Amino acid sequence: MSNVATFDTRTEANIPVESPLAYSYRRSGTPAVTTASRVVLKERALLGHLILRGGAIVLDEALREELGINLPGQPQGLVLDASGERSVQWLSPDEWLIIVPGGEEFELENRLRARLGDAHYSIVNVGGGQTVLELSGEKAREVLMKSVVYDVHPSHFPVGKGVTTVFAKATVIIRRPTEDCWELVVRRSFADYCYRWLLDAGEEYGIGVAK
Amino acid sequence: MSQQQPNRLQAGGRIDRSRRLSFTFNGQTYQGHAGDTLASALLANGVDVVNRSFKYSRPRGIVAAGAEEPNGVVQLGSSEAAQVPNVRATQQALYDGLSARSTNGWPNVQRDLMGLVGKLGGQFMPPGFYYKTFMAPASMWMTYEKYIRKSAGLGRSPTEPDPDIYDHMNQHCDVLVIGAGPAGLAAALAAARSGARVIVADEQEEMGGSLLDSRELLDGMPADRWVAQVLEELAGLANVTLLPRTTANGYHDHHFVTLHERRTEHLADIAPLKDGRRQARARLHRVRALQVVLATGAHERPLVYANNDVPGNLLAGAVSTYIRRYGVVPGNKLVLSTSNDHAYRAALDWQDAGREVAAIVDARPNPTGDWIDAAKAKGIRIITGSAVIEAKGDKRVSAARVAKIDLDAFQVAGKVEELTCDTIASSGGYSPVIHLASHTGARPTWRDDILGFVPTLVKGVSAAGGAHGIYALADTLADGVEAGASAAAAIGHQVLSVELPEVAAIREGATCALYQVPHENPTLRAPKQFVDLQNDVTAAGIELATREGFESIEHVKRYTAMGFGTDQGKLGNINGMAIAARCLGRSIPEVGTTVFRPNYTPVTFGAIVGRHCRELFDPERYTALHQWHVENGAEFEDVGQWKRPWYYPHTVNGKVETMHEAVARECRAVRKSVGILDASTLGKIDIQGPDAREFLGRIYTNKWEKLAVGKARYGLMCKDDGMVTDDGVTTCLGDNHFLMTTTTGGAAAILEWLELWHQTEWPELEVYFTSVTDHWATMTITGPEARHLLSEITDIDLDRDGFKFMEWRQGKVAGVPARVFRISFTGELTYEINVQANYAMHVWKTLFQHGEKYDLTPYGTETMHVLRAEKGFIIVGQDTDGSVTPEDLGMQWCVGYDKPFSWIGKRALSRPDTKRSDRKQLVGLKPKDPKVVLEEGAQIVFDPKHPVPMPMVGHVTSSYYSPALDSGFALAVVKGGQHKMGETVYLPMADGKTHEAEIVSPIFYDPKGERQNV
Amino acid sequence: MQRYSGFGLVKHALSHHENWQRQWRNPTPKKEYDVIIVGGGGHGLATAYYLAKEHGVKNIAVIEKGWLGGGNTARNTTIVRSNYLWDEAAALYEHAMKLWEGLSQDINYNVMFSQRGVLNLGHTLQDMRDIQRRVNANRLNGIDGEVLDAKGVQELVPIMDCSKNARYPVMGASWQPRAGVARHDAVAWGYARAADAHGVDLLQNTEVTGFKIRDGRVYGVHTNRGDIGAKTIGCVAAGNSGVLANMAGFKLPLESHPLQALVSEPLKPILDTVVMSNHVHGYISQSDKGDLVIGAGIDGYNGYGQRGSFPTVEHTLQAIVEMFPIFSRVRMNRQWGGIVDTCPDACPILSKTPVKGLFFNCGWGTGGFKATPGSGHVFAASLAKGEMHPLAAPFSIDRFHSGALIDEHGAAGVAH
Amino acid sequence: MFYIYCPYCGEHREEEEFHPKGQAHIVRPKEPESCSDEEWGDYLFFRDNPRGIHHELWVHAVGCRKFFNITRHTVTYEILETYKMGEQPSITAETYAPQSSESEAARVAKQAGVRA
Repeated sequence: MSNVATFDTRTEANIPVESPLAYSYRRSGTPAVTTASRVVLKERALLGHLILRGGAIVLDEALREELGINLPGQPQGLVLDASGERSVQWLSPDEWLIIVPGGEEFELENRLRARLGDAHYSIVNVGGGQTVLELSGEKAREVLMKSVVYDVHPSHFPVGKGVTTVFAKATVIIRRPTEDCWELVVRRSFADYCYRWLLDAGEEYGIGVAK
Repeated sequence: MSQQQPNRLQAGGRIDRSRRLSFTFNGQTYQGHAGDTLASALLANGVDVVNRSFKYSRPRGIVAAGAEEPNGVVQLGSSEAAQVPNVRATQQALYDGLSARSTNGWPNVQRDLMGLVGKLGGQFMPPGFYYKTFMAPASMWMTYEKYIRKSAGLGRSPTEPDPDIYDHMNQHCDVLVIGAGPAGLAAALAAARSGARVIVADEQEEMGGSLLDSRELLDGMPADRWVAQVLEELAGLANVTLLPRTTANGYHDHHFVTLHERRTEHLADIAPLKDGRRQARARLHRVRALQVVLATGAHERPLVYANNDVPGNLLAGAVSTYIRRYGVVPGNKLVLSTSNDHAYRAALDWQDAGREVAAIVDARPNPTGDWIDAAKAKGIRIITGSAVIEAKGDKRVSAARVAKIDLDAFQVAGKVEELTCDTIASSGGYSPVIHLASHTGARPTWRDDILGFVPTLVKGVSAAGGAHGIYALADTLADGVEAGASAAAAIGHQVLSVELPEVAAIREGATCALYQVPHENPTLRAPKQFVDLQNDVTAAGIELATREGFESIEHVKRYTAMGFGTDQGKLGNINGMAIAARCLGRSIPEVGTTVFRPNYTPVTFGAIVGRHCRELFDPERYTALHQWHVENGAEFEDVGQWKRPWYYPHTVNGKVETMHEAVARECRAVRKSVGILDASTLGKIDIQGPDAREFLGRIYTNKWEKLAVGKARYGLMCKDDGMVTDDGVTTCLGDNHFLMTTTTGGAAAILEWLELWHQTEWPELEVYFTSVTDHWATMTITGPEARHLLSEITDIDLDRDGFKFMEWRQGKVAGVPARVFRISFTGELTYEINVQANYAMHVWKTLFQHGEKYDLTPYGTETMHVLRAEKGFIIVGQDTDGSVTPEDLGMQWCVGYDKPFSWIGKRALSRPDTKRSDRKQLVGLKPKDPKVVLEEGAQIVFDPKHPVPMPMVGHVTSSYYSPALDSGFALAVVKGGQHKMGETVYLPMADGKTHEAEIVSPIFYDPKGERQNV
Repeated sequence: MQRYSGFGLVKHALSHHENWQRQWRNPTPKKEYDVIIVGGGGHGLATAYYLAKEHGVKNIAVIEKGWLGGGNTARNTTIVRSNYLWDEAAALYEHAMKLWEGLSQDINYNVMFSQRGVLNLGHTLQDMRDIQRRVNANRLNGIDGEVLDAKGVQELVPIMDCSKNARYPVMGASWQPRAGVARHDAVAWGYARAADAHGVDLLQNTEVTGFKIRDGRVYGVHTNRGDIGAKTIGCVAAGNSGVLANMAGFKLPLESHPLQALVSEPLKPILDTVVMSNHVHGYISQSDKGDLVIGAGIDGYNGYGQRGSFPTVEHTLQAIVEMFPIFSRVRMNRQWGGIVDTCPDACPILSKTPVKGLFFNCGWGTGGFKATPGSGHVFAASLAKGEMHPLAAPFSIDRFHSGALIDEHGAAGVAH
Repeated sequence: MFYIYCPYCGEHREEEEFHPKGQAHIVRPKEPESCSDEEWGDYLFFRDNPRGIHHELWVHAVGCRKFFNITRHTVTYEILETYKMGEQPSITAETYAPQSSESEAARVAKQAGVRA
């Protein structure tokens, strides 16, 4: 769509950046991962996040061309590329979340815009506003059950699914990119709350934080 | 076993005699065993009196063995912080070091002085006596009340914070089975074998229910062996979750069931560490089930006879449970009073334990059945057509008075025989546990054949076994399998066959309907016949209530307080209804039923709260700069869930500035040089689409069609009732691209508001909204030196004509890509720097590196409020309250009356009340005494001499001391205020002073707006 | 009417309580009454009592589809206060407060009105502005109240966490000493007995199924026990007002929502005042029986099921434990739900209707119980005169068309 | 607590993810300026408040953020259907009759868990 101001909010310059959990690490600490840790928490910081809105048919084609990923055909769908580094997730019938390695997002936005032309859609960079927390370990599912109302049983939440739901008193996106790990997409301003919650809920399983 | 436990059997039961546990009750030390409950251990030790009743202070002992126990309610806890009030001794597992006390009785339960009052004064305390007295003199009521309150209540609250933690587990399953007795286990087995996701919850320490004390054999094995086999199979299935010590407390809509799991209460009064880590004392499972099987069994009903509350009166089933499960015989000589066959087990168990059975008193003239034959075979005396009409004894039963009774005439029909005994067991039949089913709102129905209410079941729920009146073991097992299989099948699971264990059929005769046992004297003159032991409700009380015109069972319950205790009428309600029915000459179903509410048994607040407490009570939202604010000593203000810096007190000569001093300093810095505010919390919404402009025109009061790319505009939003709901600056980024800002507190609501109109009314408009609040960090630098400061670290041309007021530019600030907006909420030259939040700390710190020479001063929300108020800028929610229109605010300049679309709020402005000229309107107030800072919320009057009630014409919405004016000043709403400039108003205050103020323009500082335009 | 007193109690005890009279009769409906009150809750019974006692109306029936006092009268958290913000609301609730103060003696029934004071806490700067605004308004309206700071609150309620560690620290409160709690059932029964003594027919288990309306005027009601005539009918049916209005052919600006409450197990006295917090959203008092009586918020959906959603209860208890960490080990005994009619401006409707002779008193939201005597008193006067009492007049249905709402949402606090 | 089928997400979700937004199918008058005060007041404030079948607007606030409609019984709280914006209910107070067990079972198979 023309008449939209695009802006690369990232710079290649050597500028200190702080992930949304920077303060939390200092304040709440980072319990070490030990052999007793049956849950491990790891932040996948500073990735490129784009919110894509528009009609599915138009966007699907553009996405396939530019990212090599199909738009998830079904609600709650999560599709990853072969490397697992790039993903597209259904958020609503006209809204998707794209996550790519940090630094790729602006170029991708421009390529998509070029391909989409005059169609009605929107692309918004939200990378500064959210972060990805990865939960792994045998008790990851129990920690999630303590935290979210959504059914995270494997029969109901297979790999390739992602949902927006209530996490404690915050909103998060939960995704299951692989068998062994869960991802939480957390808003920056709620990240500290979610971090403290996870440390508290994971305490009985010896939660450790990988950095 | 030992001298110390006179009632403990040498063998039998499920306790571990090799593990001896020591505990104290009312300060005295006793011994028990692993596997005991507190109640079984007390009975083993021959403790008769466990409590005093709350109204009459009568001595009370253990009556039951489960959740229905009304008397054995104790205070637990060995330290102040560990106190737990009102623990049912029958449901509290014994652990070493357990410390319990009675909840009533002074100086102690054995010698209770209030008991004397109860004995003498009981007569004067019929139901509702407090409604009929304590009225004169009226002034004395608060004194009377103090003493009434003191005598009420059971246990006491701890007075120290809880050292324990709690948590929640959100569960989802195909089939939830509640109760793990014979029906529940059979149902679980059937459902589990189908592959369905099954949860089995049972409230007791061990699963197995009635099978744990059964005399019957399954496949020739003792019942508990079958239980062990089934549990082993279930535990081995990945699709099954077994939750012992877990009570289903509430059945909510659409099969949402709360399960309260007590995880450590059987170990200690404060949860012990596990693997060196804290564990939750209790866990609330929030279960969403597709199908639910209620296998909750039935509660035995006691008979209501005179002095049936004296310690030594027990339920027949409880007697069996104590003997067979805990190896405890709670007495030496038993009289059993029953209306049914099943209770005969108590006498058989008693005799098997080697103690004497004085007689079985059966209300039926000709009882027949296998149990009766067994009793006869053992040589037990059976007295038929009779009942225990009265217990003798004070702190322990000493005899039972037995007589022939005429059930139809409700009278004693023969001579009274007094049987010496120390224990009376009674059974009046069984009441299915229908509580959970009735939580759903479905009314239970009465069945004469089983003399009980059975649950009405909504779709997706089934009952099995005793829960709907099926009692024979073989039938119960079959019923359980059927319920479990049907539940699994209903949601598409293939059910495999479940072979039932072989159980010998037992011939049982019919139960007769007996609730209150007649006495030689009429009910009102007979010794007290208790219906609800915990609330001291008697048959006489119920009769009296009906005489006084309380005919609805709800009235009877409320007037007598029946069923309002912690046992919630589990023992007494049916008997009470039956007595009310008899008094009113109606049948039980005509009298109706009572509705059970959650909880089935009480649930710890902490468990319901889970980890939503202390620092996790509510999210604290932080900006990307939060750490800097903390390190620089900011005091914080809660704005919605955000923590915003309120002000930054300095320490000057070892003295910390007051807020007033800090704010004055911050204000001066902004007006003189430059200040900086973290404005990241403002809501930010990215709006894209060809119809974005049209949409803005509909949702804002003002016009948007001509806003050029590169420009920003202030906008005001109303609801369709014409009242202001939000405001903020919206910027045109591209012809089809806008960035809307909202108030901090309004961000989420406004985004939903935009989506509401788009999705429901104007789906044809091509526009999308996306929240970018968290993506951008916003730093506001404001003051005469702002341009100089910014110019040092940006490549953006800041020339006053090149980058004008209400415009934005993009470029780099401190090397970071930034959008800079030249807007102002202070009236000073201002730049709002927006960068991706991950870079915010770098940019902020760089500003400070360059800002020292300009005296760059961080300021918080308080200073922001002073500065904006000096300019007459409103804060929605402070200067408005949902009853203020744009016109009331004097903001007609921000209203597009001639826009083609009738924007949200426009029509409402022409209603009679919104057109009034004397509405409360926003004005400035200048106190006559400049030293006075008016109180925010102070009410305004025109005539200070008017007597109370005084007509109030408005109130102060914002008020501060202005360092710039060196004077107090305020914003206020005043009736017709916009036409009263220069007039004087009065503000009468609580301290008796009345302030005077002059109505002035709300713009106090730089009225021409020159400073922001430099 | 058999007069109640301590002396009488002793006398009855000596005769084994065999001589107590019925507290009210169970009469057969007459064909025609001068006034019919539809709804036998506290408000309806109070209306009937004051009509008979103060306006000399002789022939009155109260029609109740269930049992007297069985609706919200039986399901509220018994708080009584009058510290409302807007003049119109404050005047009405203060009128009620003055009647509360002599009620037990007036109706010779101890309603256990306990003036132990109510605290409305403030946790934010805006809360405190709103509190100051309300207390200042109360004072100039002649209603008692003062603003306390956190220290003052702590002195009144030593067991509350007033520290700065709280997530939303207590900044202060409004304090109305004359406010308190009363025994809810006794209010209904006391008014019922007093009304009965004045000859009012209390018709329980009688359900109105329709109105007899001709030429825009009401002539009576259809009930499950036959038609009953009256040319003046007052509907005081709380959660069922909307249904009744539909029967009469018009709509009310009401929505019926579940309002939940809960009690703890009985405890020895520990909390001596009523504490309400709008911001963390919970309110609590301790009944004379020892239960902590706790109110939750209104569920957002319409519902007549007398139950609401569990998260509402969870949030309420979170708030209570946040304010009182020592209650974490106390246990919740029972929860229940009432049906409250909510008005767009959180104020009631006392009004004439499009049907002549038919009056409505409804929409009390969460404020009904505390208004009981005042509501009954002014509604009785309105029915007697056929014109709304001056204190009732601002609460007309017309305000929803003119825009003259009395918006108690603004600053007075929603929770009661 | 309700279990609500979101017609956009295509599955049942917990009530905590949703917000009720009042009566469904309230249409803002196309010509507000030509409305009388009475009509405008009715649009703003007067809602159906039935004891029985009610059509409601809800939003899947913590989820897909879509508004949609629910037909619900206000006494039993049974959710009879949910449908997207722009669609009309298939069950109304006029057509509603407690269903036969057979058709009920069929619906439960499709939307299991919504009854209570």
